Amino acid sequence: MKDPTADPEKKAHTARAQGGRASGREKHMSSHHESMPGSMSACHSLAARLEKEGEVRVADCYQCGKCSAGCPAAEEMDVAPSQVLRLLQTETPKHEDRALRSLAIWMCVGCETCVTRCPQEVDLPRAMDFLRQESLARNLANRDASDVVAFHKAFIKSIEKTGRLFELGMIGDYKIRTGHFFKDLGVAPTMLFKGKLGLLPHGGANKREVAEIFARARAAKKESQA
Amino acid sequence: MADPFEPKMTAFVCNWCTYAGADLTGTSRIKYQSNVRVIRLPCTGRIDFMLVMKAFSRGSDGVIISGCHPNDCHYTSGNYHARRRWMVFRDLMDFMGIDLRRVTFSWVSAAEGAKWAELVNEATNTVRALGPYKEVQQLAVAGID
Amino acid sequence: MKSGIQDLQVGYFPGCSLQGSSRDFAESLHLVAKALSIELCEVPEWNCCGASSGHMIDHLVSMALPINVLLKAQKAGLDRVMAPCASCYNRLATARHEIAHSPASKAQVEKVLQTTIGKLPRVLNVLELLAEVADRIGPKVTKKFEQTVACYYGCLLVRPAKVTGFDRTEEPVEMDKLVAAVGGKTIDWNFKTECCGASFSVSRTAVVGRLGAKIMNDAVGKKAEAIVVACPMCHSNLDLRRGEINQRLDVKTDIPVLFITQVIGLALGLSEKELGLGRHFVPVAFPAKPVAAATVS
Amino acid sequence: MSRVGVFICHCGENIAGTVDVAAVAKAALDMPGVVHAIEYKYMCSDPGQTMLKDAIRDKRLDGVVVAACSPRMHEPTFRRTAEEGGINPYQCEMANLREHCSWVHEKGEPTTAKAVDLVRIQVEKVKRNHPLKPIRVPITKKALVLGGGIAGIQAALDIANTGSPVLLVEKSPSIGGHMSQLSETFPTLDCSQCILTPRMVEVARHPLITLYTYSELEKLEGFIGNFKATIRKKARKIDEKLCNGCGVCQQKCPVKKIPDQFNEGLSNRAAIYVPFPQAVPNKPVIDLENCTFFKSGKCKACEKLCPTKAIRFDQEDQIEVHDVGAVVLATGYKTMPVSNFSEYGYGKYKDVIDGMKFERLASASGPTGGAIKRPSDGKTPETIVFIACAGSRDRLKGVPYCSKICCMYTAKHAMLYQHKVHGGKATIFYMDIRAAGKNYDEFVRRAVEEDGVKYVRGRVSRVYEDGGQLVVKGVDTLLGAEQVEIRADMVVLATAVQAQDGAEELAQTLHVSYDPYKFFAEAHPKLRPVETNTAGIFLAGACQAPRDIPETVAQASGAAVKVAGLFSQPELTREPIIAVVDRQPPPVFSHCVGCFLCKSACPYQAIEEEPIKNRNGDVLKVVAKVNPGLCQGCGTCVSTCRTKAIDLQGFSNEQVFAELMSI
Repeated sequence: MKDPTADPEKKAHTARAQGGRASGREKHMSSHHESMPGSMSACHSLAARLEKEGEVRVADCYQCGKCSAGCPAAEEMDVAPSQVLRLLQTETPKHEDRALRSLAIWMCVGCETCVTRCPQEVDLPRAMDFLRQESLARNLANRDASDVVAFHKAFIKSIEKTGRLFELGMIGDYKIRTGHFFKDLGVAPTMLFKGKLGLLPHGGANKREVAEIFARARAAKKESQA
Repeated sequence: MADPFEPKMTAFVCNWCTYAGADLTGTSRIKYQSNVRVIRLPCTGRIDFMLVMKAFSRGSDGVIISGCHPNDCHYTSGNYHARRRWMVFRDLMDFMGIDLRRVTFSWVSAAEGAKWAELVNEATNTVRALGPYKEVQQLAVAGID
Repeated sequence: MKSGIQDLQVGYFPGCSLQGSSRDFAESLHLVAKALSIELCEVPEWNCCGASSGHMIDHLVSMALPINVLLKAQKAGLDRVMAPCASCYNRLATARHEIAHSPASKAQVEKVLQTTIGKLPRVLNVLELLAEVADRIGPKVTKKFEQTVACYYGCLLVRPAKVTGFDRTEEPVEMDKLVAAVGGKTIDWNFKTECCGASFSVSRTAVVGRLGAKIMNDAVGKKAEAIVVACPMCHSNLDLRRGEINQRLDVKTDIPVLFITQVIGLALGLSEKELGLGRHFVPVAFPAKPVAAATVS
Repeated sequence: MSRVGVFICHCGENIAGTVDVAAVAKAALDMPGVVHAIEYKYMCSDPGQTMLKDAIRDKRLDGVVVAACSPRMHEPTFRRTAEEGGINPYQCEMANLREHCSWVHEKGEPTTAKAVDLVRIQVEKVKRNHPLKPIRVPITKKALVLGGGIAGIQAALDIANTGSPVLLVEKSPSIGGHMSQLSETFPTLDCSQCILTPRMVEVARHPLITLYTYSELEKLEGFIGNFKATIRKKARKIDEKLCNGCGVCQQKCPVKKIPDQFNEGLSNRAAIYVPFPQAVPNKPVIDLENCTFFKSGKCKACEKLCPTKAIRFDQEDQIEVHDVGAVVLATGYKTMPVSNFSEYGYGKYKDVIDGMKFERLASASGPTGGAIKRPSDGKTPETIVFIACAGSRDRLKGVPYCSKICCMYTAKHAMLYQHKVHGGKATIFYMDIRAAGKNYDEFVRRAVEEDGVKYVRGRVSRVYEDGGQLVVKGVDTLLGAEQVEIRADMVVLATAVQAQDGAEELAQTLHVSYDPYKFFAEAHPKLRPVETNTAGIFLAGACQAPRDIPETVAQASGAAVKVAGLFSQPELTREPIIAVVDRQPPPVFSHCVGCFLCKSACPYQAIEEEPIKNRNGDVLKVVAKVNPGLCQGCGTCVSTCRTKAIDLQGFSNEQVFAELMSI
C-alpha cells in the first residue's frame, strides 16, 4: 500500500476511481496486456520496452498535441513529436519502423518543453532518447540526420578517449565523419585566438575509469539484447 | 508421508468495503486459494486485536485484516481507529515475538475484487512458505493464551 | 565589511565547456565567487557528464557518467555540487532524479559503476547558488550595472520542473532578481525559456540561427541592451552564432551576450579583461552612459 | 439449548456445481445444536422459503442458518422469511457459500471443507444471537438546504411544495449562484436570468422557505430525522426589516473602486452594495475590509443618507440553532483560477480571461451591456481564441477528470461571439467534443455550420503577448500535428470545474465522504446518486461532480423527492445493530469504569455520560450510555473498551469469539 490517500478507488465511485491516477495505472497495465495476448506487440513492442526500460508510458498519451504545439524544432521534423508517439501507440512493426527511420527523432533538441507542459506527464524527451538509440542499434538512422548522428558520435568518442570533451578534437573528428571541412572555418580560428578552443585535450579526468564505464555499459547492453 | 502443509488463514474484514469487495471477486469469478476463512464485522474499527491473538492461539497460521480505504470508511473514521490501533499493536506483537509476516493489513474497497484475490493469494503463499505456526499453537496447547 | 560573512563551501563541477569554449564563464565565476566569499571545491578527477550528446544516443552511459561524478563528489565529502553549465546541471540533476525514482535504472548504473549508490549530493545551478548569497552582493556593488537587459534562462535551468524544482518553469525570475540586485533593469519578454537550439550549435547551425533570431528579435524589440545568460550553450548560440542569426533578422543586432557572473563581476568593479569579456565574438559595448563608460577599464 | 436449522442452497449449479452440498448438509447435522439440515435448489424461491418457514414451525427451530449467496444479497429476504416463520428475524444468519466459496475456488475436497467451515461459523454465531427489535426514531419534518444556487433553489422549492418547511442557507449576500452570472444558456440560448430570477423570487415569497443569505452552517449534530443545525448569520450591518432596497447608500458610498465579484472584477462596486440588481433579498451588505468607517472610524455617509435609517454599524453576527430532519448539500463548484496556467502567462495578461468573465461580457446585464470588449483597452476583439480543456483532463494540474460543461459553453461562447461581432473570427482549440445531451450535438454543429466557428483539434502549448495581441501557439492534430500560430485579440480559457473551496471541511463537519478531488461522494454511482453515505444527507448539483443546469435541476428534484419520502414516514426504523453498555444489578451497576475512551473513539458522538444515582440522588458513578439514535453500529467503541462493558448487538464479543473458536 504505497500511499492509500493517492489511491482514489472507492466503493462509492468505481467509475471515477478508474480514471483516478494511482489506480488508473494498474488498471491500465492489465488492460494493456490483455488487449493483445501473446502477440509480438504485447511483450516486445517498442511501447512495451519503453515502459519497461525507460518508464515512459506511451499509452498515457491521448494525442492532444501540446508537445507538437510547443516544440521549437517541429519545423525541422518530418513527423511531429505527438505523431512519433502515435506511431508507437499502434504497436505495429510498420509504424515502429517509420518512427525509427524518422528525421524527427534526430531533430529533437532535448529542450524538455514538451514534458514540462504535457498534461499526461509523458516523458517525450526520454522516449526520443530511446528511439535514437534503437534507431542506431537497428541501423535505421535517417540519412538526412547523418551530420547530427556524426556529431553525437564524435562527442561521445571524445569523452570515451579523454574522459572529458576535447572540443577541437571533437570538431575535427566530426568534420572527418561528415566532410563539412570548410563549415565553421569562419569561427574556429577566432575561437582559438580568443582562447575558446584548447589545442590539447584536457587532463585531469581518470581516463581508464571512464573507458571502463563505456566498456561495461556496452557489455550490459549486449547482455540485455541477448 | 504427510500431505503438504496448507496454512489456516483467518480474515477479519469490514462489511462495507472488503466483504463487498470479496463478493465482487466472486461475481467476477476470480479464483483464489481456499485456505482463508472470513469473519465479517461491521467495520475494521470493530476489530479488537485480542481477536488476532485468539486466531493464532486457535491454530491460524496467518491473519488478514482489511477494510475500507482511508477517507472511505462507511463509518467515516472507523478504519483510521483500526489503523492507529494496528500501529501500536504491531509493535506490541513484535515485542511478544509474534511473527509479523503472518499478519497482513490492507485496504480493499468494494470495487477491488481482483485486489482481494491477490491479497489472499499473497498472504497465503507467504504463510505457506513460513510453515505452520507451531510456536504459538504449542503455547495454546500448553494452555497459555 | 567582510565580517559576519563566513565562507560558503560548495562542490564545483566545471564541466568541459568551461575549460574551453566558455572559459570566460569560468573566469568570471571564480572571481565573483571569491568576491562573495564562496569557496568552490572542484570535484576531484571529475569526468564529462555526457551532455549534451550522451543521453541522445546512449542512455546508460548518460546515466553512468554524471552519477560517477556525483559519487566522486560524495567521496570528497561534498553534500552539494554546483554545475555552472546549464546542460551539465540538467544532466546531473536528471540522472540523480532517475536514480532516486527508478530502482531498475539504479541497479543498472550500479552494475556499470561496480558500486552501490547511496545518498547523492544535491545538484545546484549557478543561479541557485548566487540567489543563496544574494544579500552579500548588494553591499559589495561599486559600479551599478545600469543597463536594461533581457535575462535569458534557456531550457535546461528550469525544465523539467519535477527534476530541477527551481524557480518558475515558464517565467523564471531568479536571474532578474540578481540583475536588479546590481542595479540593472530587466525587460519583461516572451522568450526567457524558449530553446536556442542547444547542441545543434555545430551540427545544425541553421536551426540555431532560426531559433536565435526569434529570441534576439523579441529582446531587441523590447529595448534590451544586452542578453544575460547562465548557460554556455545559450551563450555560444547567441554570441558565436550571431552571424547566422543576423542573416535571418531584418535589422541586424550587435547587442552583447553576457554571463550573469560577468554582469555581477562588472558591478563588483572587476575589470572586463579579467572577466573574459574580451573573449566574446560580439564585442561588449553599451550605448554611451556615464556609468557604463566607467565600467570600461 | 438451541435448535438450529441449516438450509443449504444449490443456487442452481452456482454452488452445487462446485461444492458437495449433500456432504455439507451431512456435516452440518453433526454440529452441536443443529437439529435440522437440508439442501435445496433455490432457497430464495417461493418453495424454498416455504420449506424454511415450515421447518421453523415443525422442528421448533430457534435459529436459522441459510447457506447460500452473500448476506449483502439476500439477508433481508431470509430474515423476513424467518420472521414469517415465527422467530425473531435476527435469529437468522447467512453463510456465504457462493461469492466467498463456490465462485472463487475450484471444485474439490478443500472447497467443500471450506463450505462446511463457513456453515459452522454461522451456526456458532446464531446460537449466540439474541432477539433484537428494529429501532424506531422520530423525524423532524423540516429540511436544511445548503447553497442558494440553482440546485439549492430547486431542491428548496420542491421540498417546500410538498408541504415541509425548508431552511435555505447561502453564504453570499444573495441567492442565485453561478447561474445568475450566466448570459445565455445552451442549447436553447435562452437568457439565464430570465429563467432564474422568477425562481429566486418564488423562493423569497414561499411561506414555507426561510431564507438565510450571508449565512453559513457552523455545526451539524445528530442523525437522520434528528439533526441539530447551527447557523451563523453574518452581520450585514443593515436592519433588513427597515431597508427598502432603494440603493441610495451604494450611490453615496465614497469608496467605489472595489472589484465587483459578481462581474468577475470587470467592473467596480461600492463598499456597501447589493451584489446585483435582481439580488434576492434586495438588501445591501457592508464589506468590512473596504468600508472607510470600519477602517478609519470616520465616514458613515450611508447612515446619514439612508432614508429609512436602516444602517446598523454595531450589528453583530447571530447564531441560530434549528432542528432539521434532512439536509440537502447544494454548495456548487468553483473554476480553476487563470493564475494556475503558467504556460498562458500566470494570469498576467488582461485579455486572457476565463469562461465566467466571458459570460459577464456577453450578458445584457453585464458591465459592457452585452458587448464583447477586451478588458485591457475596451476594443472589440476581431480574432478570439477559445481553449477547451484548460486544466481539465490534465494530471499535471491535478484535474484528470473531464469538467463536462466546457465543451458546451465554449461552443455557446463562440456562437454568441459570432452573433455579436460580425466578421469576427472565433477559433476553438479542443481535444474532443463531448456534447452528449438532448440537442447538444446539434448545437455544436450549428456553431460550426451556421456561425462559422473554426474548431481546431489540438491543445495550445503557450500564449504570450506581443504588440498588443496574444500569440497563441497551438497545433492541428488533424493535419499531422502541424503547428498553428494565431495572433488573437482575446483568449478565453474554459477552465476546469473544481470542488468549492472548503468542501473538504464541510464534508468532515457533515461526516459525508468525498472523492480525491473533494467532490462529495454519492452512496452509489448508479443506484443511489443523490444520497450520501450518511443517512439523511442528500446531494444536488455540482458539489457532487461537474454538472450542467438541466442535470443539476433534475438531481435537485431527485434529492427533494428523497427528502419528501423520508418525511412521509411517521417515524424511522433502523437496524438494531448498535452498541450497548452492560448494566449489572448493584453493587456493580455496570462494568463501565467511566474512562470514556469509547466517547473519543465514536465517530457519531453517540456516547453520552449517564450518572448512576442511589435513591437519595447522590451520584455513585458515571457510566457510558449509547444513544441508540446516533449509534450507527461500527463497533469501534467495543474494541476500545478496556473492561468489555460495551458490546455490539449482532456482532457481540461472544458471537465473534465463538465464530473464531469454531474454525
